[in-house]
Amino acid sequence: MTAPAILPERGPADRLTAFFWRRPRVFLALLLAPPLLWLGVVYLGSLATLLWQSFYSIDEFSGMVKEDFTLKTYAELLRPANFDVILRTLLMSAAVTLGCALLAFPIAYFAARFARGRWKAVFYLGVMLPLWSSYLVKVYAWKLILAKEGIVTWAAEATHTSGLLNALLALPVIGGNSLSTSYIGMFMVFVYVWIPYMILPMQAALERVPTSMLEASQDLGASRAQTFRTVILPLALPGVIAGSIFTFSLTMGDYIIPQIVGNSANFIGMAVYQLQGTAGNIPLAAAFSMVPILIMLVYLTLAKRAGAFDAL
Amino acid sequence: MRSDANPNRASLGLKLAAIGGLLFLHLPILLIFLYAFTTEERTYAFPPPGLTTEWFAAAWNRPDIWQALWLSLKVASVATFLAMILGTLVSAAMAQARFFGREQISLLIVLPIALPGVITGISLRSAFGMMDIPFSTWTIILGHATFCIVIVYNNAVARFRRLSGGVLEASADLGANAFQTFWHVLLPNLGTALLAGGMLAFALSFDEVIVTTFTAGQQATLPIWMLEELIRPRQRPVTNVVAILVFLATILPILAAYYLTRSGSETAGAGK
Amino acid sequence: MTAAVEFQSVSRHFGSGPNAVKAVDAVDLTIAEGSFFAMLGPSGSGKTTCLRLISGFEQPSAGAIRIFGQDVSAIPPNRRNVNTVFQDYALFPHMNVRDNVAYGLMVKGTPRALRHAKAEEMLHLVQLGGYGDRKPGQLSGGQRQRVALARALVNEPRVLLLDEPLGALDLKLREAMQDELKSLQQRLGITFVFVTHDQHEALSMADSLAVFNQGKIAQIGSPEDIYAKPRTRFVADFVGSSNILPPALTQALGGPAQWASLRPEHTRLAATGPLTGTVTALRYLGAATRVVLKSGDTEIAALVPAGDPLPDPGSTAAIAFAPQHLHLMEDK
Amino acid sequence: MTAAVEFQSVSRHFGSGPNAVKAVDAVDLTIAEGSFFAMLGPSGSGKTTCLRLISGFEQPSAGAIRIFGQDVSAIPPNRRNVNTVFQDYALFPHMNVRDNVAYGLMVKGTPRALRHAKAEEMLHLVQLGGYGDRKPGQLSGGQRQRVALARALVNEPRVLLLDEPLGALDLKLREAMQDELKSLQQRLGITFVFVTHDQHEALSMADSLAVFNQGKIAQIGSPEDIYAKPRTRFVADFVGSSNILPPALTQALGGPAQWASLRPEHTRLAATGPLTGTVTALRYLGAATRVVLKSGDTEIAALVPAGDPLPDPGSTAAIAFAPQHLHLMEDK
Amino acid sequence: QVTAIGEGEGEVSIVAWAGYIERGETMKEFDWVTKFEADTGCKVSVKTANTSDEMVALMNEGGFDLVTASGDASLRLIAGGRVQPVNIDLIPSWATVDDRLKDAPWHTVDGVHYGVPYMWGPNVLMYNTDAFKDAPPTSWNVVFEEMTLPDGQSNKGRVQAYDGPIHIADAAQYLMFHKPELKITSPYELNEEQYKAALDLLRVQRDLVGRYWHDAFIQMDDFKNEGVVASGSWPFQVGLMQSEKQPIASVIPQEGATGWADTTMMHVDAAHPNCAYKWMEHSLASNLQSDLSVWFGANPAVLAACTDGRGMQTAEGCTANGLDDFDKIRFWTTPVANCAQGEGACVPYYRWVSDYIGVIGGR
Ligand SMILES: Nc1ncnc2c1ncn2[C@@H]1O[C@H](COP(=O)(O)OP(=O)(O)OP(=O)(O)O)[C@@H](O)[C@H]1O
Ligand SMILES: Nc1ncnc2c1ncn2[C@@H]1O[C@H](COP(=O)(O)OP(=O)(O)OP(=O)(O)O)[C@@H](O)[C@H]1O
Ligand SMILES: [Mg+2]
Ligand SMILES: [Mg+2]
Repeated sequence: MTAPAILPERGPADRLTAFFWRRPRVFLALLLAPPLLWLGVVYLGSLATLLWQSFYSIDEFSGMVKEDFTLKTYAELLRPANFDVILRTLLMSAAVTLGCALLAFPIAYFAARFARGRWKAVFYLGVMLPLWSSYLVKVYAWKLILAKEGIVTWAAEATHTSGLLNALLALPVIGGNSLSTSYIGMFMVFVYVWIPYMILPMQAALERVPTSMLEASQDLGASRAQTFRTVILPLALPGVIAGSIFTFSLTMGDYIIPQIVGNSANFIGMAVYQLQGTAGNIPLAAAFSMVPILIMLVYLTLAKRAGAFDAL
Repeated sequence: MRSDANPNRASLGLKLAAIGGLLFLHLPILLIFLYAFTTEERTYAFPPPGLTTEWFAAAWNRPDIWQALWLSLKVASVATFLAMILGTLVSAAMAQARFFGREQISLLIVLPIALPGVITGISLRSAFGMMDIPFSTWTIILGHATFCIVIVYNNAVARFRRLSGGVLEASADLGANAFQTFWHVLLPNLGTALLAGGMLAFALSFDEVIVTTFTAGQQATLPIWMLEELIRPRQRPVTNVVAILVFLATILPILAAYYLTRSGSETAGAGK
Repeated sequence: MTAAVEFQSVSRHFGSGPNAVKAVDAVDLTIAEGSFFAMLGPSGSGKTTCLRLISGFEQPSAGAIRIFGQDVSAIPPNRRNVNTVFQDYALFPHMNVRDNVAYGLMVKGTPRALRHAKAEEMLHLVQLGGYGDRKPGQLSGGQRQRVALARALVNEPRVLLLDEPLGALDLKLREAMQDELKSLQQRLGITFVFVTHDQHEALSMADSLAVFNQGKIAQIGSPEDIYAKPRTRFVADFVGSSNILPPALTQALGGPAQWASLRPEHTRLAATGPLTGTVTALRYLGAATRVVLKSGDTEIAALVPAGDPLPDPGSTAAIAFAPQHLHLMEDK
Repeated sequence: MTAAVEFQSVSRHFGSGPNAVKAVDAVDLTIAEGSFFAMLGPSGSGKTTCLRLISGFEQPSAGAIRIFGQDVSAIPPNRRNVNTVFQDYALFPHMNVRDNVAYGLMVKGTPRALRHAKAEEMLHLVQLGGYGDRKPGQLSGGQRQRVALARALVNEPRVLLLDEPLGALDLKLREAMQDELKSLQQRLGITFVFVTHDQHEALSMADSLAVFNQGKIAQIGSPEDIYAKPRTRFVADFVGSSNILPPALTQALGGPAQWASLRPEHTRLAATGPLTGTVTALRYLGAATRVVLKSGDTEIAALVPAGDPLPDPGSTAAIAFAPQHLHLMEDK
Repeated sequence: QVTAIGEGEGEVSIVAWAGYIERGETMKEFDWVTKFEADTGCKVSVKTANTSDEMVALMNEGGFDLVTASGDASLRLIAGGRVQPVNIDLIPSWATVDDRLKDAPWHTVDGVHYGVPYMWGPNVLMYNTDAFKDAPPTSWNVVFEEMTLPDGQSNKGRVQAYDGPIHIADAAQYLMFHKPELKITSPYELNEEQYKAALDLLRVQRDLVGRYWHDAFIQMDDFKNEGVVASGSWPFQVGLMQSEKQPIASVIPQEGATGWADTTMMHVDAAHPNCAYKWMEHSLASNLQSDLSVWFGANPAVLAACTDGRGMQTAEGCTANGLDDFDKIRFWTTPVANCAQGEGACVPYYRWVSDYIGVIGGR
């Protein structure tokens, strides 16, 4: 007895399977509908209300929001003091991103190329544990480290390098009374808390560079430094860009670190937080929010073009 | 041997920089541990005047910690659950086919982590405000699930790619209908990636403070409790005790996630 | 006897408009029941797409496909009693070998004991008895290939599709598996549809052979037919390495003014003959040496069996052949 | 004339203790300058490791390597005038074809205009003139292979190492590239060291050939030597498909009690002969048909040229051969 | 306006300054919530605010019953319609309220009361006694002008200032004393010229200040760990630091001090009006007022609290907290454009806000 060439249909599961087989687009739509509804309605919807609110203005005396359309709030955004805030934030974000990239590279490079077996695990955990340990407590730990009577000062005295520390703090603009009240200190804390976000994609990108590529370069006569510059770096670039999306965006939006470390000068995140919470000036907060949104949209488009999304 | 001679050996400089970098990552964490045992309750004088374990008992006896912990657990579990469903669906769709708008969707998925948390927070809050939605556990979950989706997505989509259409087609070829394929082939293969993604999403939600401050109203999740506590200390070392306990409790899922995704190309935990 | 598989001017186009890819283009095809049918063709010629049309993973843009006489346009893959051995095997990595093989029975609801017994039987058939508890990751390439085969065969399919199943194996293993597959097919009497781009494989295994080119079938017939009587220049060139003679040359050699093919193994070297040239290359092939003569713009290869005297490179030699070996072709 | 490459009992062991892998085990080897040297052997036999020892990516555990007479134990890869064409080509994906080819010159500090000119010249040599602006991702497999070749050749290396450079190409392309490589080598006069596990490739291309087995050289010599006079059972079996006769059978056929090999193409089918058996399989190979006779436990293959009459499967036939083709071997 | 108090709703939520509503968690002795909750069944939840702006924002957002608003917030709340008139007839203890506060302009508009007074006090100059040794500061100049402190080091980087626009008033008050030619009459009513002078002074101060303070506890940390030795502050921090045996003292310098007088006000949409009224009544109990004034180092709204011995406060304590300096303190009020100098003559508050952000940002 030979089996039939076409098997019989057994129940509704088979019928449904056949239905979706005939209409793969319907199936796709079914898959996409819930997440798109969520992200499209909840998330984009919220962003849209925010955009909407940025065209409102606030009554200066009572602090009540006036629900009339106006560009007044945007005009306010461009006032020198606010403009300073934006500029300061962007500079800090860029510096932090650069700092993270420089500091992360050796770690990521070593972990990707040389760490094997046990060391690989050590590096992985070494990056993941700080990443997932409480952000707030880490920031406070840094406050202790950087305070005038904190560990850095203590260590500097113990090692007789106070002069160096004071010279650092005497630098114009970025220096200050102590590390914890200076831009230098803030920069250090930012770099510390965000660096895992740089290491991980960087390491992933570096791991994807085939060994044969490096050997080819050496085979063709390139020294280590030349190989690094002409092969490794360009190939790891998408990873660096992916990482920089995080470090840049996280720095730009953070409001807790500038509150705890630094010299009280405002940052975008802090301004948004205070305008929304302390000052109740939602329109201005919304207008301020548009700055990082625009910057990140441009950034993301460029990053996507550079192939960084595959490295996220 | 000349340093150039063996490309499989790291140079001393690189080794030092890498190890130094790792130490830099861990120094503050050691400090957190140290200060969980200090006898000084109000300030963090360095070095600590003395050591004690009393704060562990003190933490145990603080009902506000338990409340916050419970809320955090609740939020993280539900948010992770939602994110796993949504993230899996979208990764299935994205792995399956090229379709119109695919690029835009991939952009949309990363947006919640690519935009600063403060933006997500304030926009959710203003949306709640506009629609007169009162703050509740659900408003927190809503925010968390939104940025957890991408974590699950990142893990799942990598596995989908590795799973190559092959085994799914093989299953259908051998006579399985869509549900049998899902249950017997897709789920077991996707399982570890989902689990890893889920655990990372959980850990992320559990430590989130930026978005939460906007969506929590008067409720305190564990990180919000910590923020209050760090700024207005009653028993500062208790905060460190809690941080340590959370830290120890997250080591396990992280280790597990590592071993589950080790063979794969997923970058476990990228993205916050 | 109904045909196992029948294509009636089947097309499968991807995309639309001027950029559409005609992966399969108005193909007519009949595969006899119980035959070993091979599809041969260069990369991108539509072989895989044809298989996927049979298994149901692609649907024709036009035309009809019949399996044992029945139109399958509304039948999803899981209801076609056709099984595939995938090129990358596509074994389920999370199941052991036994469960992989028993999968098809499991989804049909066969009780555990019975399906395990059948799986073991199948594993014995492919000489993998005792490997049931291993995971696919613990097997070598050739073993995986056999598991994939067992997994497909346990369902007693009416047609077995094999998409370059030996592509990833190395030469020795490949030859061994060729023998095994061929004898298995003869024993079971199942219709095999076998895709390859290796002409040796296709020639030596198939009962019947289709040569694909750019989504169309260039020639279909027995291996002997196709090797000895290629209908077009493409087939002559692709199957075996033939000397392809332009019309002028054919005429010079005594034929009509038409394209022709002349197999190197049908030529002898001689002191004089209708075609004389300079020896430009000698390539030792073990059993024979391939000698290339150059005469003007034309290069002609002849095969000198091992042991026969070889000309020196640079010397002049002529080629002789029996007139019946000059095979005329269409100009394609 | 100094040898291009010389191994003096070179070993390369990975790991240590009882689990050590002897990837290369006390190998002595001399590669003549200007020759096309092939390394043939099964997977894992140490071919790649040998190449890497020459290029400097591995250091010998014992023994000395000389390149043109100079001991290279202290010379890093980038300072050896030896270039490699990698199996996966290892083209730099972020550079266009021209920059890939010019890479070796760039790191040496050659001015841009000059190195671009040289790169173009090289690209012409490998018939890729005009492809300079493409990225490697936009090329086909064979084109990439040629870029890798050009990239290595532009440095004018004294020795070019090629690690299965044709492994990823399909048959037609592969044969074309074989011809191209061979003629390039003859034109440039550079020493080529070519790794492959395809015996046809090795036999047809090499001037000189080493067969590897488990880290040792099983036989070294000209292709003709190795094909016609395999020294061991391993070589006879691996190079071409030989009938391997155990001592008893050799004796029965009139030889001494020793292992022997008999090539299928050296046998004829006859009505009677020293060895009679049942015809079990016929395999059409195009130019010939391979017939397998079974006599007791022994299987013997004979090759029947196309056109000659074929026996029916199941019938009885005998094999005849000239006594000089019975080749005696060591018992290994 | 509520006309009768009914059953409590079981809870009441209050926006308050740090240290205003204590339930024995910081120090066991200071607890004026637990018993209230037991007596009325109204569970008290407190949201701490750090600045007046934050209070206004919280009240605008809603969800709270009561707020302990300072003078610079209360009028904004009233103008914005965020708080409702309080029926003082329903608050028996109203009679005991200090007469100086009963009709104070920061909670009484057109004779209508919008809350009950809670506490008032000066913004003192807190300093480190080690740094000042035998020469305690007598002028705010230690936080406004660069100088060498008695310990031989400069004050640069060692002083703090309040991180709220209302700090402009402190600068104005300093100028009022040192630059009489500016003719400042009230630090909350500044014309353009006066305002500019105040900002200039604050820009000088910017160079001295490492970090501005807006949270009482962070300020205490900074005095302990960051080497801060002088700052405007509240008696609350002084008292707490002293109780921790820190070398801390405070003065009201010769220029005088700004100060705050806080009022418990009720949200217009308060969800728990009955409990809110019960709390307002409770907040005037003399023992609460007494403990509160000790705890915060300020002056009770009920004079009896200083003397009746039902709480911890004593008459001497009240005097030390400046009970008799009421007239010298310039209480926080919201700057408005229409001031005593004329319609639109003064710089309004919203400009204070943005300009102060600018000053802190170094502009
Ligand atoms: N899903 C698809 N979308 C678009 N084009 C496709 C798709 N599948 C196949 N094609 C195109 O159809 C043509 C035929 O592809 P097919 O895979 O059938 O070739 P093949 O003969 O199997 O080649 P190979 O030997 O390389 O496997 C190719 O040009 C291919 O690019
Ligand atoms: N880095 C290494 N560490 C440990 N063992 C190695 C290493 N490199 C090679 N080997 C082992 O050495 C042996 C020879 O390997 P090699 O790569 O030289 O083989 P091959 O002849 O090139 O094989 P193939 O044809 O598969 O490429 C193998 O058993 C391999 O597993
Ligand atoms: Mg194919
Ligand atoms: Mg190799």
